[in-house]
Amino acid sequence: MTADLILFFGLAAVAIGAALGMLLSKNAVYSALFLILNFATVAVFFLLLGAPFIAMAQVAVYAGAIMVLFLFVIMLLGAEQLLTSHKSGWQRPIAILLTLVLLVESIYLIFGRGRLLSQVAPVASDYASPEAIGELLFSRYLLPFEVTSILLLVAMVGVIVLIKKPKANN
Amino acid sequence: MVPVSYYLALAAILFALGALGVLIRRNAIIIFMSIELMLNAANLLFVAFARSFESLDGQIYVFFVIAVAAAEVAVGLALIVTIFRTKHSIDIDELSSMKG
Amino acid sequence: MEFFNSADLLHALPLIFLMSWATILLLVAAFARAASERIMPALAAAGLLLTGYFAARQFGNPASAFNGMFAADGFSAFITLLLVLSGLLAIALSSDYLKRMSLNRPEYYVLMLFSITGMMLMASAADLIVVFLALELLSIPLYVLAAFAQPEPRSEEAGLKYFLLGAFASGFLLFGIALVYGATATTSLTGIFIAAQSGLEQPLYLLIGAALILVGLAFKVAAVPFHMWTPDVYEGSPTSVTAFMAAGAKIGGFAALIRIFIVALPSISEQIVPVLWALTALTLIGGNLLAIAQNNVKRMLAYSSISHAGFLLMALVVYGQDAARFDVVASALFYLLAFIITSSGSWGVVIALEKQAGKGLEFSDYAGLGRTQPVLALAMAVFMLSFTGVPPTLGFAGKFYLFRAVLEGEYVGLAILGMLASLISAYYYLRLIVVMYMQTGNPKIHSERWLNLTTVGAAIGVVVLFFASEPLFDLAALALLHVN
Amino acid sequence: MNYFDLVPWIVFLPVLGLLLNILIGKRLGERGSSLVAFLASGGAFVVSVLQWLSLSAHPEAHIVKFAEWINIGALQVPWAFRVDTLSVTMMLVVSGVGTLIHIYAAGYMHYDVRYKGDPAAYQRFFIYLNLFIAAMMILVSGDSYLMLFVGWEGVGLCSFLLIGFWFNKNPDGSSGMENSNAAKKAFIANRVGDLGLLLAMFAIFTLMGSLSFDTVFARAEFINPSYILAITLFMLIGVAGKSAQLPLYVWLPDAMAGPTPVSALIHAATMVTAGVYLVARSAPLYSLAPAAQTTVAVVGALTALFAATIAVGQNDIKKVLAYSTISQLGFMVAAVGLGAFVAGMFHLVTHAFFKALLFLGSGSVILALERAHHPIDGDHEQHHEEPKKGHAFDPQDMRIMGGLRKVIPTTYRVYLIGALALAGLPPLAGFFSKDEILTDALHANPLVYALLTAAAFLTAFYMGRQVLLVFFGEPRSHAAEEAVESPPIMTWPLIVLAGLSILGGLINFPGLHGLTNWLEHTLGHEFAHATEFNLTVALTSTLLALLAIYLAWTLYGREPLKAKAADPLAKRLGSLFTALQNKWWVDEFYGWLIIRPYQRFAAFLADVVDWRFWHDWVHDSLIARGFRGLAVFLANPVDLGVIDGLANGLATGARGLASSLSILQTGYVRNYALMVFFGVVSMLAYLIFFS
Amino acid sequence: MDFLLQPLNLVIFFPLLGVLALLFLKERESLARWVSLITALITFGISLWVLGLFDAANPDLQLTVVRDWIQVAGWNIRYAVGVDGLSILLVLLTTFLTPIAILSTWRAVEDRVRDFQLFFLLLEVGMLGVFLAQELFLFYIFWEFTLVPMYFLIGIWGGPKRMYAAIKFFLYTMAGSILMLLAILWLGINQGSFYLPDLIAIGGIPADIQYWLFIAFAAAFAIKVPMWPLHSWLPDAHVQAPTAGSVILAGVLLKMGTYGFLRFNLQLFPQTSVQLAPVMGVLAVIGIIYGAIVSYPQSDVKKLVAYSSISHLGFVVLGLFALNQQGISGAILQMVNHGISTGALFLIVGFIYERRHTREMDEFGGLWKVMPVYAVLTLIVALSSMGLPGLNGFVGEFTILLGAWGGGVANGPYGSYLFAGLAAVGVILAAVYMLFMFQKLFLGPVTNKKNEGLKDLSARELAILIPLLVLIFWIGLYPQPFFALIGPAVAKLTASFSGIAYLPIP
Repeated sequence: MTADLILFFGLAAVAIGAALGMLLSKNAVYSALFLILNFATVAVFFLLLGAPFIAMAQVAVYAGAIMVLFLFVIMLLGAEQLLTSHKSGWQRPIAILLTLVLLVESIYLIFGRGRLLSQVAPVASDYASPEAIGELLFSRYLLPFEVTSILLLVAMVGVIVLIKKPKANN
Repeated sequence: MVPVSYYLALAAILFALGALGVLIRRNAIIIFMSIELMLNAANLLFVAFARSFESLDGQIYVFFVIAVAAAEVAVGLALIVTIFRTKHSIDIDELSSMKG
Repeated sequence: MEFFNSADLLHALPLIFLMSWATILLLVAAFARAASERIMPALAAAGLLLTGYFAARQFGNPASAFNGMFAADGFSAFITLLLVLSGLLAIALSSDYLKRMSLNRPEYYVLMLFSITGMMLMASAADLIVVFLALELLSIPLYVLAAFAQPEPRSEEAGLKYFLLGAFASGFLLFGIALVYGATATTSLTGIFIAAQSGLEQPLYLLIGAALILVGLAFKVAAVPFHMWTPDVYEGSPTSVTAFMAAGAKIGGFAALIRIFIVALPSISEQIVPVLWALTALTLIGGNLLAIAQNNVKRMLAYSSISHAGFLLMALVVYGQDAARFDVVASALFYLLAFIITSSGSWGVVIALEKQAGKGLEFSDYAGLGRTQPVLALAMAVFMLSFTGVPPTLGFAGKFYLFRAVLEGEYVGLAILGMLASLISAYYYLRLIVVMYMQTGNPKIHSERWLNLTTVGAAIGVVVLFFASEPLFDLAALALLHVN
Repeated sequence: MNYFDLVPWIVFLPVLGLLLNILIGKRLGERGSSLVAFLASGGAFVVSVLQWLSLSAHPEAHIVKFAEWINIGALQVPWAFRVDTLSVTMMLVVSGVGTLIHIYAAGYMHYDVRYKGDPAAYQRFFIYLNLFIAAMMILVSGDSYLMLFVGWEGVGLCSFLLIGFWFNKNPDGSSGMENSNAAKKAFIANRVGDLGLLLAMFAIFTLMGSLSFDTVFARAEFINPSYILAITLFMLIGVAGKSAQLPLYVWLPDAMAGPTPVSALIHAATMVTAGVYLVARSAPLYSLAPAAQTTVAVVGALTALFAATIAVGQNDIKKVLAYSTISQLGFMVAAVGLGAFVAGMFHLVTHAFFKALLFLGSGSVILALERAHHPIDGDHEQHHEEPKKGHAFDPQDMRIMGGLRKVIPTTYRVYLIGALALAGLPPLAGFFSKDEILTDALHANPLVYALLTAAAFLTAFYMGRQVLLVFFGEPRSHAAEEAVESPPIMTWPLIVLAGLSILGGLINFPGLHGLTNWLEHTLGHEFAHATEFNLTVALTSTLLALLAIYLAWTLYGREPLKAKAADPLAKRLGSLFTALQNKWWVDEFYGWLIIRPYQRFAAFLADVVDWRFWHDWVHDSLIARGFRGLAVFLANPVDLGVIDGLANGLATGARGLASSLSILQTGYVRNYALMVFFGVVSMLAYLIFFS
Repeated sequence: MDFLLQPLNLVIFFPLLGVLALLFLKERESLARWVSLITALITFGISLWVLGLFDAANPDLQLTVVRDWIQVAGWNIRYAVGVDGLSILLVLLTTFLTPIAILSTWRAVEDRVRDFQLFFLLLEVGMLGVFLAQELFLFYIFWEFTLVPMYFLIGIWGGPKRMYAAIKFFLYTMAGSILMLLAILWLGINQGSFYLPDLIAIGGIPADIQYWLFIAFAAAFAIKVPMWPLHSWLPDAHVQAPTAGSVILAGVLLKMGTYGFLRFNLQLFPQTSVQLAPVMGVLAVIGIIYGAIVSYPQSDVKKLVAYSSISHLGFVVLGLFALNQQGISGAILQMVNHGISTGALFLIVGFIYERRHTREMDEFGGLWKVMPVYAVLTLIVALSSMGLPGLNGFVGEFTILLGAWGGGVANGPYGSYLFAGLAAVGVILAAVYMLFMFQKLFLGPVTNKKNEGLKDLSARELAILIPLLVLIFWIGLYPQPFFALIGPAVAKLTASFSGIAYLPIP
């Protein structure tokens, strides 16, 4: 077993553990924190996979901005202790069962029927440099990029519409 | 090097856990976070594939996904806040006035 | 290097124009708020009309733009026209309704226009990542619109339900895209097609990816078993939004489905068709059976729209058959057209009867409509008959073309199933007619100019266009997909 | 000079008459409308006579085609009349006797409508009578089986109408349904017979490609005899229905519910003989199927005896005659069955005379009693209480008669002639015709002969009994004492008929063979051979008749019946007499065997199978409710049954209830997501494991 | 304009003029009746003109109008109407019965008169279209379209259970017709045309597919007829429908089913027709006897008449599948006869219902005494219905049975004369239930005081019935003009079966 693999399994264990932690925490704040841990771990994977820019974005935008927003809302609503003790009836066992089935399917797919390229060649040093990504973004991916900007604008409008109290005459 | 299959398996597990979170949690915010986990699993897959193809496209996708996630989070949290203002609860099991 | 060229702008003109127009309207809303409440519907409608004009000019001139990310062809042009039509109908239904319900905020129209741009992009997206973005672009405004009546709890509930489930479904879509990318090393539809042609290392991933993409889009078009959000969201949303959602989201979803499957995925048709078949069957049966149990007209129409998604899916089942493919697209588009007009019209009637706080929506509230409001009731009856597929209505023409395509593809079993479904559907559509004409009651309605015009116009259209279905179908048949 | 082209008028004249009466009958008054009807019928008689004259000169058959009727491919059936000796014989009988009865009825109905309290019915009666004449004429003159069938069913209809003439009464005059029941019964029993004739026609057409008599008879000999047997047996069903043979005779006694002239015309003289005519007409077919002939003969003979036994036990003056008619029809049918077509026709004619006479005579008796019971002076109507059922004054009951020969002598005389003719005493008409049948039977089939002879014996007995009960002895009621003789308009036809009953034998007098020679033109020599007079047979039957009359006299004449006394036969015969009185319980047997099972079966089919099972259960429960139930189940999987109401409570936010029912209160959004997830998992399972 | 002035187009679409006129009428009830009646009468006049133009000797389609209609993407949908011997009588029947039915609504329909008349005229358009369309697509449109006005007529103006009946009527009929639609589509796709003469000329459908197509078409028609066991909608629809609706339903709409068999099943699938004739014959005979037996114990007059329709139309189907001239001609004539007789019976029931507002037979009795004219007319109609010779019913039934005795139904493993024999039993049973009904209503003493003062028929009511009675006698006594119209076309049709040998069902 190479170092790569050891690192992979270690990080994978952390990622999965963090995900489970998020899933099982009774306190919503802990869930958020576990999720941040998970995101961070995934960011490390990005780095390992030669995606420094994305890793950076992951940490800054996802783990940073977005999750802070989550935490903020949780605190704001005082919703952290909510509802975790309730039973979910028949929903929970079925959900778990289905998830297990999905996992079995995935494993069978990935390691049984659809084994993919086992070796990955080394890449050039300028692979995934911010320049390269930026260039792609503004050439080949110009349309999606612009659409994304519109999307953010729309989201902004939406948030305003939702948060703004309706007029007094209602 | 780590085979792509391993990343695939990891992504699948994370995705499944995310989905499980949606299914078993009653807190709207945690459900929402679980969805983010699912997106994240997809991101991991993109990057892993990009690496194996030695192309950047996959990374670009992740960039877009992060942006979309941000937009979704904004709207989603706004929705949750709005509904909390009305119902003083974010238990989605309370949201069952319409059915049948 | 060249980021883009002017030809790109020209090809994407309808989209770009509408996006810009919506942005401008946003500014108008921000800076001329008082006036904008009055003129916004007109402005939005004008924008849509211009968009339609631009789109109409694109017929017969297939091209791809933005480095193959964007396809401008007859198909996208036709879809754009459909969207313009449904947008115009939605605006006509909205303007007075919003005032009546004290929801008249200009952002409504802006969000609607943005959502339409997302739908247009769905039809033009030649790359899976664009599909994903377009889906979000169409969905996010809809989430907000569904909750537009906040703090009305049902509206908020609708918004959140729609949002959570929508995001959940788009997670599957995204994972599917990732798998397709993994299998083919590309997300361009044409690229996928070429890669699949030249042989894949692991075709199974393409198949699984395609299936997950199907899930994401099937959720949007409300196919069983991914439909469960539909009735709740339709019921909770402001009715004008529901009317828009029922038409627009369906168009967008189907546009993407058709383009993705026909352009990129013909190679896996043999494996995926059983899945499509099952999905179609479930949707047809489930939608119709569930509709029978409803006592709320809004919910009944919601389930009815599910069942019509089933009919549209029938066309998709045939997508792999070379001989039938063109007829399939044309008949699906024609069916969409019929559905839009009928559906919008019927929502118009619902709006006319709706009272504050979600009242006036039960079947029993429609009792006696035939006597007190003969015109409105007649219009509703026409819509119901069109939904059922009774001649001489557009709905019948739609079904006729559709079933022909299915039979051409030699899916006799599916055709019979579809026929049975329309038989079941007759039951609940007729029930509404029964209530309107054969029970007594004294329903009050809101008589509003644009609402009346839309409803009556749609009813006339449903009948008259049946007789003139040939040119429309011709147009739909021209809406060819641009396959590189 | 011939008058063949006039033959359609035998139908048109009565139709014209009935149309006139429909349109202006009310304005014509009683006299006018009966006159119109009489002229119509009499006109038909005149035309018939003209046919006879024409035919005497040119005896071969003449076919007068009047119009196209049904014309499809090989099926070519025109409205065509056939004038030959056989049909003209029938025409003469029908229109001749018919006209006499018209005259009689003009008087009789004047009283009858008043006794039944509905003077407006007078015109209706004559409309029906004319309709009957028209239909009967079509029957006898049609050139094809199909046209014959038109008349065949037409007379059935008239029979229905006339039996049910007093549709709101019982036969005893009280309010009720019995008359209409009788009418219905007659129609349906006739229809059963008609079915046989229909089937015979289908077979004839399929085998021989035509329905016209000439073509059919010409082709018959080339057909497999077993088919011919089938055809003739089918026809026998028709004969049994129309001519009241076993087992379909049951309608005829009930048919006496009709006014008495109707009984005379339809149920004695003409319509019921249609079956005999049919067999005679189909002689070429029957001759090819000896087995069918034997069957016909045996059926006829059995009917003759069977009905005669029942006649012995009847107390109703008309019922006796009714059973007698059945019995006599049995004679005729037996005759034609034996191939003695001429003898059958001969008896048909004479029977028409004396049985019409007897019926009309009985009508005169009935009216005499009725008039004594409730006098009507002139045309002055007098209301009388409608009798209650069971306590009614029944003027037809022989037990309240007696001694009438003194009060109504004319009626008595003619009645006696008729009775003796029926009993078969020489030299009256009945003697010759019956004798000819018996002679033929003796030659052809001893069994038939024996049966018929027994029947003849009983005939003489019951007629003797009737005459003695009615006209001799002492009056057994007030009405019988004061009975009033009928007016001349009624008695004159009686006298004419009496004359015919006396002289009718001349038609085919032994040695002269007038009728034989006449019919030979139509039937051919083979089927119209002369029967020589057989002294043994004649003597046997005459002696038997005399013996029977003597027997009747010992029972009823020597010691006349007293009022309210039991019938002397009842003592002698015991339970056998009860059986006779109850007509061997055949009606009851049919009720038990056919009618009630059919009613129950129909009700079962309609209520249970069609409605409750097919309509309610299969459609409403299984299909409709099933769909709806399934739909409701799909829509509210957790809200079924009792829980339904509770779940509605949840929606209104009843928290306490909600938490106690938390097991049901699953998060719906998550349910939906679970459904989505389930869809994904199963889809992937299919694709990964099965594709 | 030229297109619209084609005789057949004129006859189909003229009632739409009346509809238009009615649309502009507001609340003028009496006027609405007159507009509708006059429209229907003019339509009848036009149909007589068509009859005048019709060449009886010509066995083919006549007065055809064929126009291209929808020609996209390889489609070849045409507008094609035409008339031949198979349909001319039914067209006349429709135009003849419609004004009569309208006249019967004068008193019976007081509520929303204008709408009623409007639907009625629309119904006429649909029915005429069905009988005249010679193109499958067009035919289907008219076929389905007739459902709508009838649905409203039953549902709005019907009896207490009208909604149930209306929906049931609609769903049952639709259930059959959707299968037919599939078969039509199959033909259009694989034979390249929807135009009937083309399809007949092309032929060559493989036997096994013919078999399925036959069944698909037959499903639609058998439900409409209705043939046993698909009849369960009929008693509901009839009992609940308003009188005029029942008249048209029984008189014309049911004929659409039998006409469908004649026009499409027999012409398009001759091989299968021969093959399945015995099966159809069995169903027809069961229907005849079943309908007759079930009619007998009914207590509601209208229901009795409704069930009798099942029996009568069984005869028609039997005649059609006799596949010979007598059977088919008789069947066509019997369609007309049933339209007249049963239409008249429903009218008669309607008259009494208007007077007493009940149809329970036990409520009546002895009506002859009270309403003699009514009684006599009823008797004539009842006799016609039970097939008394000299009246119309007999001619039809007799020729049908004659044809069936040795006809196509007797082919194959069932081969025998049983079909006609058993069907003839239906004739007896018809007498049983009809006489039973007549007796219950008219004979016996007047037992119910409420019946004592009933008025006899009015002049209007007589005017409604007398045309029907004239036809009853005319067809009964002199049907040759009618057979002459039918004959050549039927001869041509039956000739197409001559070369076909019976093959057992696979």
